Amino acid sequence: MCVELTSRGAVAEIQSLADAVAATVHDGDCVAIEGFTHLIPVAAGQEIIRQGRKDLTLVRLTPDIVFDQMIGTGCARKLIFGWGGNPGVGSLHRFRDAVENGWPSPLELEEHSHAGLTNRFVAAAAGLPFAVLRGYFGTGLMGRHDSVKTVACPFTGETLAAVPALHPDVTILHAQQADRSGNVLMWGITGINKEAALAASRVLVTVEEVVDRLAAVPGGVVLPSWVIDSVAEVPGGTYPSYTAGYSERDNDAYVRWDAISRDRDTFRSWIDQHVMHATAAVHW
Amino acid sequence: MCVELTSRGAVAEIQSLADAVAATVHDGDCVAIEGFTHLIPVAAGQEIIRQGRKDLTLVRLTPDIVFDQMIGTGCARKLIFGWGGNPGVGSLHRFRDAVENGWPSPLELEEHSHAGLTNRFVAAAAGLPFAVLRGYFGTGLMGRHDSVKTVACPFTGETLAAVPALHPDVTILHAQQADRSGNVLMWGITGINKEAALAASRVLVTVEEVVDRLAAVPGGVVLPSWVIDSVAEVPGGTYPSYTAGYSERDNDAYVRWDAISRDRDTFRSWIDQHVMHATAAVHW
Amino acid sequence: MTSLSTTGSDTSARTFDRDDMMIVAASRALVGRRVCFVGIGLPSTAANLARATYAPDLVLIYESGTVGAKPSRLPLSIGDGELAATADTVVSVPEIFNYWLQGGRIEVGFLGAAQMDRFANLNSTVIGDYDHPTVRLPGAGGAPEIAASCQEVIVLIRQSPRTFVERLDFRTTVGFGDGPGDRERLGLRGSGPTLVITDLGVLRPDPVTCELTLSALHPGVELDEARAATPWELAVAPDLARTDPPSEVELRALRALLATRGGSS
Amino acid sequence: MTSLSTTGSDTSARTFDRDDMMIVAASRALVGRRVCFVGIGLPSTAANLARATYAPDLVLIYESGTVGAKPSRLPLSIGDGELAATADTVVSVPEIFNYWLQGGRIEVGFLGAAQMDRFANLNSTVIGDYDHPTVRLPGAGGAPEIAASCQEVIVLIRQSPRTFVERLDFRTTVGFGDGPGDRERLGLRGSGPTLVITDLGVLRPDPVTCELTLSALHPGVELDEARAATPWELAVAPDLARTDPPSEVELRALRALLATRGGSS
Repeated sequence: MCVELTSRGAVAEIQSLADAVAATVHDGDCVAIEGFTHLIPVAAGQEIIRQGRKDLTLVRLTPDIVFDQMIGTGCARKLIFGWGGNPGVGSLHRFRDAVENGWPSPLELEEHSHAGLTNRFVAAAAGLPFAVLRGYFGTGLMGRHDSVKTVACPFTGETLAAVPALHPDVTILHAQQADRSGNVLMWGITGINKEAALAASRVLVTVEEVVDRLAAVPGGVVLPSWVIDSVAEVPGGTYPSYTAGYSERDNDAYVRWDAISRDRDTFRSWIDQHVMHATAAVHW
Repeated sequence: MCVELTSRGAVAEIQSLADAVAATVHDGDCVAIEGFTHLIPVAAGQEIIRQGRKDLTLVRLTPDIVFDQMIGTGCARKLIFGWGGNPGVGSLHRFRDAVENGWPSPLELEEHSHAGLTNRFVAAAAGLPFAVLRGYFGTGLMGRHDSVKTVACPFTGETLAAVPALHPDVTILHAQQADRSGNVLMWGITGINKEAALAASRVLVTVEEVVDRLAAVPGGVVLPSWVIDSVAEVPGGTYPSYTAGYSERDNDAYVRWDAISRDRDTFRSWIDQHVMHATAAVHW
Repeated sequence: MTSLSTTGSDTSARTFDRDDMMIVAASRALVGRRVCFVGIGLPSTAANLARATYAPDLVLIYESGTVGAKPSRLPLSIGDGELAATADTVVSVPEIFNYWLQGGRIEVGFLGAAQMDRFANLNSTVIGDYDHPTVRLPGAGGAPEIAASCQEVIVLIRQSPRTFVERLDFRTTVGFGDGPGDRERLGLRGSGPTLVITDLGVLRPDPVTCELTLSALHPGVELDEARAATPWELAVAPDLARTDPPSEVELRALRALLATRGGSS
Repeated sequence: MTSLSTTGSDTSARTFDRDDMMIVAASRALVGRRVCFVGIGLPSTAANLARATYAPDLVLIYESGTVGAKPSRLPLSIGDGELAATADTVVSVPEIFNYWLQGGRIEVGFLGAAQMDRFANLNSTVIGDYDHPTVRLPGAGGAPEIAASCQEVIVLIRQSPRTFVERLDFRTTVGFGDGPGDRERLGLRGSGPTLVITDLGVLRPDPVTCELTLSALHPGVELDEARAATPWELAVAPDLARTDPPSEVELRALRALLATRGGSS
């Protein structure tokens, strides 16, 4: 199968969060929102809620609070994921309510191990139709959907697991800095961020600040402007997650979320109060 | 096929170059010497010549001067490679003499594209028996040896190239620094160094200096002590290649090598004079 | 939960509960190990207790990509900034899974679960039917590949008829599958769960049948209690041992460690 | 090699030879392009000339992992420290090949070769028989995958009966294979060599037959010379053009660039 190779139109546009989300996220899209326990673009997810996007296929290794909010407000039709919980606290109640009771609407699941979903992104970033890994065999995850198959090693004959490339319509990330040309710098735990960006048709990155010149830091990962579509400056945009060098994780907020999210009405009035009438990063 | 998983014995030992080579490189070994145009462990290769190792299978994406020397002195039985030349200058005359005339002995070739050999290292580092890539189709490299086969994507049916994992007996690298525990830091162009190390049974790293605390630098790659066997302090050990932050490439030496290596006798007396009677990094 | 105290002492420093015993037993299992893949919660506490006591050079690897993390306070998530700041190196998630875990470089992995069966297979996915679950649990995360590729696995799980089950509602993670030879048939390269540490005692797989066998009881626990907590006929080692209670050194280190937990717990 | 000068000028700044013309023609081909995969030698000179003239924002990617290199002097190897020091980011070799090249992110790739056939297939492996070569050349390096995965490829090669051959001694790199449809059959995703720039002129693949067709002659070159340098019946475009000679701006920038070449050349 020949895939069309096309270059992106231009360098990243630096715009407001609202404009960036409006330009890159459409109803029915497959939307990866990444950041592995760090650099979670919470504010961007909340802007998607404000804009009332529907029918999304949400992708994330570790769905946590922001996905709970997006699921509870009915943005999502399907979830592709590896581990959906409130880290260090317990369940995601909106996720559970959707899966267990179909509220506010049923949620289709495509469930993977972290290693498996990771390699779906890796295959896509590498322009390959699939990736090979040692995984899934003997688990109930095998055979549950059509995104895990097997492949025989042409050298040893050994049977391995295969997962198909995952190409989101849009990947949303948070980073520490962008320069005025739209080149993006992130550091600390960067997870699957590079692969998720390179796998997607469109890339939106929220950043703590737009600077004249990116910092020179150990462990820095740079995404050049020409693989990014939109950059929005959203200081504190990861709250209650954190951004190394800029903010700390609000562990208490994760605990508060457990109480807020348990009850549908409490959840809805929290969303009304904290998300629907906000315009940028929400602290609570 | 179940592969035995064994942990390494201990952290890296910091020893002299001669002891490190004696401990890690044996006749008949498959020896990867990496460093992509930068951080080339030339002094370690010359120590292998001094110790008279024979029958080696040498592996390197870009065989250059040090491999020319090892081939010309009869260390190598086989070469696994992607591009064998004198960068910016022209041919490797000792390599050519071995291939064209069998001098000083015939040299078996397993030839790849850079992308193909790169993925042999990647598969090995990842504990997989093979890697998949878009490559080789339509080229004369396909079918020339048994290290390129095809595999069908179980999702799309597309046929792709496959290369088998390459597990060297020993990988030799050069890095800027090691700390006293044997943790190694390299920066600048690091090429395939991490994968080559993780692919090998044994790892020897020569370093510019052993320090109390590794530098905190942008772009730094750390190999922890527990994946390394031997560390040897060899300042200038990449000459005439270079080590970012420590030395510059001696472009003239690459040109001089062309003249030295053209003639068998000139080559042999150069080796006698500059390599056989030296004990550390050779500048010429 | 009842509190116990170490022999012959009544100082509060020597009082411990069953979770303490579990953590201390797990930390002891890491003595002599070099490289450990750690999750948050009891495993992280145990691994850091080992670092603080008998295994100061233990290399901790967290799924978030932190290799050689040396946290001075207990992390609250696997992506805690403290882990990144103290690590020898922070690598990407693909690299952690593909090069470090799947590459076979990790000696010991720690796992927990909601349910475990007699062959140490684990469920962390659902209670009830997958498509209509009673309780939707978080899911697999890194567990299946940790169990597949670490040279050994240690399971930490509280022992009760709710967690020890005849039949898992979902098999998230393979221990010994359906029994002898199954790991090899499935291509799983590590040895699997060599140790299960519960709040009641320690179980090890029988070398022939792979079935978990009670090999030690913790202080204050009688065999009947372990049997009652196990819905199947619990195999018991002929030389059933008694776990040493936490020493004063261990308990002091544990208290100090728990006191570093920032924010809420 | 004869030197020429731009029309109506006799200043030495306007004197140029055929290599100059080749480099200038290649640099012009980069105007409007964004991301270019560059090798050392003529391609690197041409790409940096483009940056210095009409394509200041051109992103240069070298196989060594330097993305967005902005060298102030001409590099002598693809691993030159100057490339790493001025790059937007330096990535590993697996990442360059797998994510950036194979991922389809590179617009234009530059290639050279020892031999080329009428379908722009290239040989950089051996002259003579593979197992008993007359001349063992360096080999493939990155060329096969550059030709497979870049959206377009520009070939820079001097035109002579030694380099333009009826039949390659070895096919290192696929241009259009055996003709129309072959790239698709082989699963090669880029468009292949859209432009071949020689010291005599410019060739482009025929949109129907894929055979290289002479579309322009450089200043001072007559059609007979191009035909004589080509061992097959050279296809010539009906609207055969004449390359504009290097402008004063281009030549000045080229001289300045060449003067930065450090060490020996």
